[in-house]
Amino acid sequence: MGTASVSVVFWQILVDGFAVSSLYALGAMGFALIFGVSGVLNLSHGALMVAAVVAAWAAGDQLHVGPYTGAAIGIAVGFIATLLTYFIIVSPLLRTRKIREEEKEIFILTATLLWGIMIQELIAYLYTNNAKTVAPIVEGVMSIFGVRTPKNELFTAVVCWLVIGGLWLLVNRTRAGKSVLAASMNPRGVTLLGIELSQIYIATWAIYGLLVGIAGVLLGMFLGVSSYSVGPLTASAFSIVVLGGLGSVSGALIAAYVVGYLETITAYLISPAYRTIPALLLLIVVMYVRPRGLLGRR
Amino acid sequence: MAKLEKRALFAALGASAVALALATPGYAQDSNTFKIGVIAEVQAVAGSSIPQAAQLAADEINAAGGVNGKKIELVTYDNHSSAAESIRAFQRAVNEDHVNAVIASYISEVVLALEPWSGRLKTVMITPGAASDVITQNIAKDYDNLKYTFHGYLTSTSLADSTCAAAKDLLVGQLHMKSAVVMSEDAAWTTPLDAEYLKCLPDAGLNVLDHIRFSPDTTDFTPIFNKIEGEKPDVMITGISHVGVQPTVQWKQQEVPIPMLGVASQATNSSFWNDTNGATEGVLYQAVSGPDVAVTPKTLPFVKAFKAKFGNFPSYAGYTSYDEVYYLADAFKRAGSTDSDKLVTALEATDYVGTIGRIQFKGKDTSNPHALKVGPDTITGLMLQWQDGKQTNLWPANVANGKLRFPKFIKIGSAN
Amino acid sequence: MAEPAHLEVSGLTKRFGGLVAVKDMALRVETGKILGLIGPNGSGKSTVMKLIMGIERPDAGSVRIGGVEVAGWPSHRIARLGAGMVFQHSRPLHRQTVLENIKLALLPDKLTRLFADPATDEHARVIAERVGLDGVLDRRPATLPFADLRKIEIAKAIARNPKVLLIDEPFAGLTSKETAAFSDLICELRDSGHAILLVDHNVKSVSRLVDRVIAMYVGEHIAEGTADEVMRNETVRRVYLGGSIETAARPESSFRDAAVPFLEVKDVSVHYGKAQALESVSFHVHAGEFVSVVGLNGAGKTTLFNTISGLLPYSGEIRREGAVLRGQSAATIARNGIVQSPESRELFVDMTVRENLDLGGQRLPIAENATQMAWLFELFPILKARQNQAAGTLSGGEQQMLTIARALMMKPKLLILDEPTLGLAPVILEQISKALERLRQTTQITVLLGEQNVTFALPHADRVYVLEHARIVWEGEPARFAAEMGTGYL
Amino acid sequence: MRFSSAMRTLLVLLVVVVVASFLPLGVSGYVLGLLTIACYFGVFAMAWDLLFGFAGEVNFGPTFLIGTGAYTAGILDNLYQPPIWICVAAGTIAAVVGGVVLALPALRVRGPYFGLTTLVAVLMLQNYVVVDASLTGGEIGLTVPDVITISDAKNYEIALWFMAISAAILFSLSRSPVGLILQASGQDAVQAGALGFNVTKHKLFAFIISAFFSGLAGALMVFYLGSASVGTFVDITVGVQIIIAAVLGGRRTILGGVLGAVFIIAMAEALRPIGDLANFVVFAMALVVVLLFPSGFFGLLTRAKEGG
Repeated sequence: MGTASVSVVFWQILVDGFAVSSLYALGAMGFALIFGVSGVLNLSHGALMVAAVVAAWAAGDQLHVGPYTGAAIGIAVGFIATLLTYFIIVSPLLRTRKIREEEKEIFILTATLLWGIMIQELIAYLYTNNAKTVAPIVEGVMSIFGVRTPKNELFTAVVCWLVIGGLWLLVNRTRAGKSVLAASMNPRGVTLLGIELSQIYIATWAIYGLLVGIAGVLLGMFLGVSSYSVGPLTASAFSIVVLGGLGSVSGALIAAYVVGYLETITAYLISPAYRTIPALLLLIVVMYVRPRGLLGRR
Repeated sequence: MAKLEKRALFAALGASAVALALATPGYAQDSNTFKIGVIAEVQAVAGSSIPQAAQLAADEINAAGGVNGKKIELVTYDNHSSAAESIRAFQRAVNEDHVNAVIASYISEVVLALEPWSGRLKTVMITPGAASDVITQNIAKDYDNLKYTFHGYLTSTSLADSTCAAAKDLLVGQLHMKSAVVMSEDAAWTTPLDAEYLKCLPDAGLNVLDHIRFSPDTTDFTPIFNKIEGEKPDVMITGISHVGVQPTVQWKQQEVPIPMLGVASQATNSSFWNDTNGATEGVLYQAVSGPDVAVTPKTLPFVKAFKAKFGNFPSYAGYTSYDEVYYLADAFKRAGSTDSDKLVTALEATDYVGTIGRIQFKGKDTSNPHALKVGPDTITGLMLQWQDGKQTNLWPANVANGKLRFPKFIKIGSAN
Repeated sequence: MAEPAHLEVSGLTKRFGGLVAVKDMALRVETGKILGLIGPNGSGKSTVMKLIMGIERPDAGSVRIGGVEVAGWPSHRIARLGAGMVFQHSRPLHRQTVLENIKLALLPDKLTRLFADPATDEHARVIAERVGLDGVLDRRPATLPFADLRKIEIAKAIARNPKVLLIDEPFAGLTSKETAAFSDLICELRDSGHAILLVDHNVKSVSRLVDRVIAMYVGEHIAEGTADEVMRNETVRRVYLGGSIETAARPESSFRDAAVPFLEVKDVSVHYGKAQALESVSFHVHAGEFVSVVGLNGAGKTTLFNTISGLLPYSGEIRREGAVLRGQSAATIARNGIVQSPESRELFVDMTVRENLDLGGQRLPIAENATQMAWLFELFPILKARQNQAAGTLSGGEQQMLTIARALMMKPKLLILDEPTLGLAPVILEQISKALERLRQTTQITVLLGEQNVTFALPHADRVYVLEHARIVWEGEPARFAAEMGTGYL
Repeated sequence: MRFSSAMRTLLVLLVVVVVASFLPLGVSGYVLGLLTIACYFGVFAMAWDLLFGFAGEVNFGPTFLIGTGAYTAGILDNLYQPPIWICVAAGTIAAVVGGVVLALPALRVRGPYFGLTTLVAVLMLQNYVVVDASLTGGEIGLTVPDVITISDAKNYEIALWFMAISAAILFSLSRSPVGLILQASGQDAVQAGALGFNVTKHKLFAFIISAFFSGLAGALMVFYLGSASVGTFVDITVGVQIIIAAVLGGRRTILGGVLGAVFIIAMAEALRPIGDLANFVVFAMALVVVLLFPSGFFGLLTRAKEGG
């Protein structure tokens, strides 16, 4: 560990890991939510996030708007792209009679995958596949536990938790939100209570869209993305959600921190080159000993 | 049933028909042109300049009456940064569009994949941007088959040497720095680069404290910077090409107090300032050319023309591919024929002053044939620094147009 | 077959977690005999069959086929040793013809066999002829009627000429005519020397065929003997009919809307794929009336209720206060006051009792929501005590009460109760029964109750319908039920 | 009658292949190059279809098998230059071993979970290749010293007939008793077991066959391209293309995979004039097919035979 003392490294891991994990959590929760409600694994997830980032960057770079407007535009684009995914790809596949129920899964996977690649290609075509970063809203650094931390990193963590908190309030304190949560546990149940499932779906995808947009823009400010990030982003959301238990939002939250810290620890203590490997191994182990995931019901 | 099988038959025949349709050549072979295929990463900033610069050169040459009475014609292919697609493009260029030579790619992976094909299809190929020494080492191993490949850009080793030389003058000479940490992405082109760094940095007076290689798909550089900072070096010597924006932005965000100097391909792009939202202020990078650097009398006119025509500055691979078209034409003139072997012989005799310096190739008996000769009287390379959105050259002194300057979060000598 | 092929089971036990699904079961079937294994839903009869077939591993006990101990073997070995099973839900290969589907069952379990030997083809035709599929050999399953699909299953099951043949609910989804034909087929199989185990819900449906019957209840053996003996058996009668029942029916004429009943179902038929789940069912419910639909599990009650709730496509007509319901979404129907308390409960397990109820009353104004909940807490005091506990952690009985309460939170005009007593202890039954009684006394609510437990269904009912194999077979006052339907129901 | 119809299909296949084998007479080396790739992709797609369409296992990681085969062969050749056929054999064996490894979770976890394990397998392989750069060439890729032949025509004929033979084998297998049992196991493992079939054994077999052809094709392709890189053999997007090819061609048809592969590659080529957008349009078309004609090209051809 070079000359850095152990305690310094400890605090560095604690602080950096937290921001990254929060970001993972935000990205994965929506993914978990829509799976719970509509049973859809959306493999265009990464592409949607990247779309949000690139939009925010382009707004700043080409329209020369301020960071706030830029972020807003990014979120809006992520939101719209997500709803398009639902209305163009997912909803038709869920309705169609041409495909047997047991085969719909592979079709939704393939279709969202294709959709994701299309978005990726379009981005590369319009703005090249170079990495893009969003102009941060807050700049400068501050010291936390003696670790020099970019204010932006703290900002990321705070916004993540505000959003997660907001989501929590929404689904636990409002009637509309509660019906969404209920639907994620038992779609049939809400129908019997006179709630239109189709409306729930749209509401869920709308929430998901917002999460995607926000997570994307934050990612763009914090680490930056390129159109190459599409695959890895989807994969990490997918594995976090499986680790937490498909459909369990709280599970995803926990898993995000497990993965986030595991990666950070590996990057610090072993080597940045091996960053993702332990998380993957853990995933395999969990799927052997507890296929349902940490908090999975299905 | 039989009817259905027939349908299947027609369908399959249809498929072969598609193939046949493709067979009809896109371009009729035209003996009145000297054809150059350009295979590039059109979607990447560094790659997008390659066909543009080449086109500029071709237009100029044609305006001046062409070579041996022939016009130069370019055929461009987008390889989506993929080796497989590049191979397909190369096959198309040779078998389909009957080009006489190919200018291909700034990615070592791609060039290495194409190298055997330029041998198989006996077609001259020059890379305007790949760095890996392996390209020319392969030629040394199997000259007769691979002699058709030429390395139109500095090898990693030369890049390292040029960087060390600059570091010696700027960092040790002016700032009295003593120690460095080498930080490169894990890729074939950086293997020889790092090896050379480890040799030449101590010679330049910089003691190498650590040598960090990270995966090219790293997104979070915080751990790396923290580790390096913990080792208190005076400077970070970089070897990055696949990555660029992300480490730079995070370097600025975390206000890592240690300057970055070295090979950072993406930093050579004029758009890098916007891509990083200005985070690149103070970054030092090695290059063979720069927008306002009069390396040779040809440099500035080229940049001017390029800006006029395409609205932005050329990437580093732009300069080289512009030169390549010229010395290909020159070789073609001297060879007096499009025969590949004659072209190779002619190219080996190239002695041409381009935008990046004086172009000469190393001979077949050297350890890396067809690599550019480097040195005071051929190509020295430059060391530029991003200052308020401009790429300012600091080294060598004779072509410098600015002074070293760092953002305030950089603490020079604080480390020791 | 030298020694008498037979199935002998003893001490068979299976636990799922805490619950004992099968407890110390014993049974035996000789060659050329048919044994019926009956029991209401959740009695463990299907589990017994799975244990014999090796689909589930027994925790204890012995299973002997032709004298060979097979307990704990994987099912493919048991199958090859001489057991065949006819699954209730048939899933043939859709891309293959009937003949190929049968051939499949004849194939050796070898990877080396890349070409079926020509004999199998002949053999398959013979089997097809035996089960009466010879007409449709080259058709694809999708183009066949349900009965033929069942025949394919039988053909597959007997392909390896098993000593023992297990048949799960042989007549489910078949029309009366098909049922008859099917019975004959089973008899033939018996005569050709297979030992057959029929699993079904009640004696009646299999009485024509069986030599002996074993009745099960909550995992235990409760009676054995000939069909008649078992039907006369007291325990069995109590399980199916309950003891003596005093009823409190109000005459149908006493309901105002006698002209236009609140709910009217006319010739409704429903199919699952090819299986007939409801066959031109007609009945009606008056406003304020309490109607019980009595029928064994699998008779079609749940299907009927889901159809009314708009969850299933159907032919025929369903009217509410004279207006046609078709075309309204399930949610709309529920919102307008036809509310179901489903057999499967469909609770939100990770939410608290209170949250579940809140969701029920989410369209009520806050104040009204509160009063309604207060009233329900009064109706089901236990829920009040548990109000902040997650629904998933409640006992079965409490969950059932919550399900009913949640439905009532919607202030339904018509409450559909599907199998509220399923698998509940008598004491809980008592509480729910009381609650229903109070509902009936204190409110104008209309109730449509579906039950297999007659003890529970009759006391509250004003009128009773009996649903059997997708058809309504009886209608009348509860008092007449025992006399007219008793045996038929067993 | 069925089997004779299978025979007829094989006959059609033969005719088409024979016709196609004359292409070198009228077609430029470039198109041959394209078709060569298409043939190998066809084999990848067919091998995938055997797993998904018949054994019912959703495998997101075809490139795990392909990559294992390709890299094993490439690295071996790079280190010791044994005869090429030895490298190919080694690659194939390695892939088969990989297939068994991949099968283990499949026999335990289902649906999306298994899908993810396969995805993870790919990511692990990718990580390994990148990390152990000294052996694998890392991100940059591996250049192999030997190639089977440098003649476009020869390469094409090899790929074509390899594809034809693989197609014949895989197709007959799918129509053979084993194929029937596989379908049954894929559709309802419990029932298949109750019919006396050892489901585990048969699924394992499917994985091994699929791995065998994926690995073999991968290894051969290395010696055609003269290089192996993550981007050509391992990357998830390659796997995606294979899956898309199979789905486009039509699931459960084996031969559909070839149509799909030819379509994707031919389209990308036909659309070259529109430049950077070519890929975008190809994927858009694929998406439309998936949404509107779920049964795929081959499905459309044989729809009349399709039941429910």
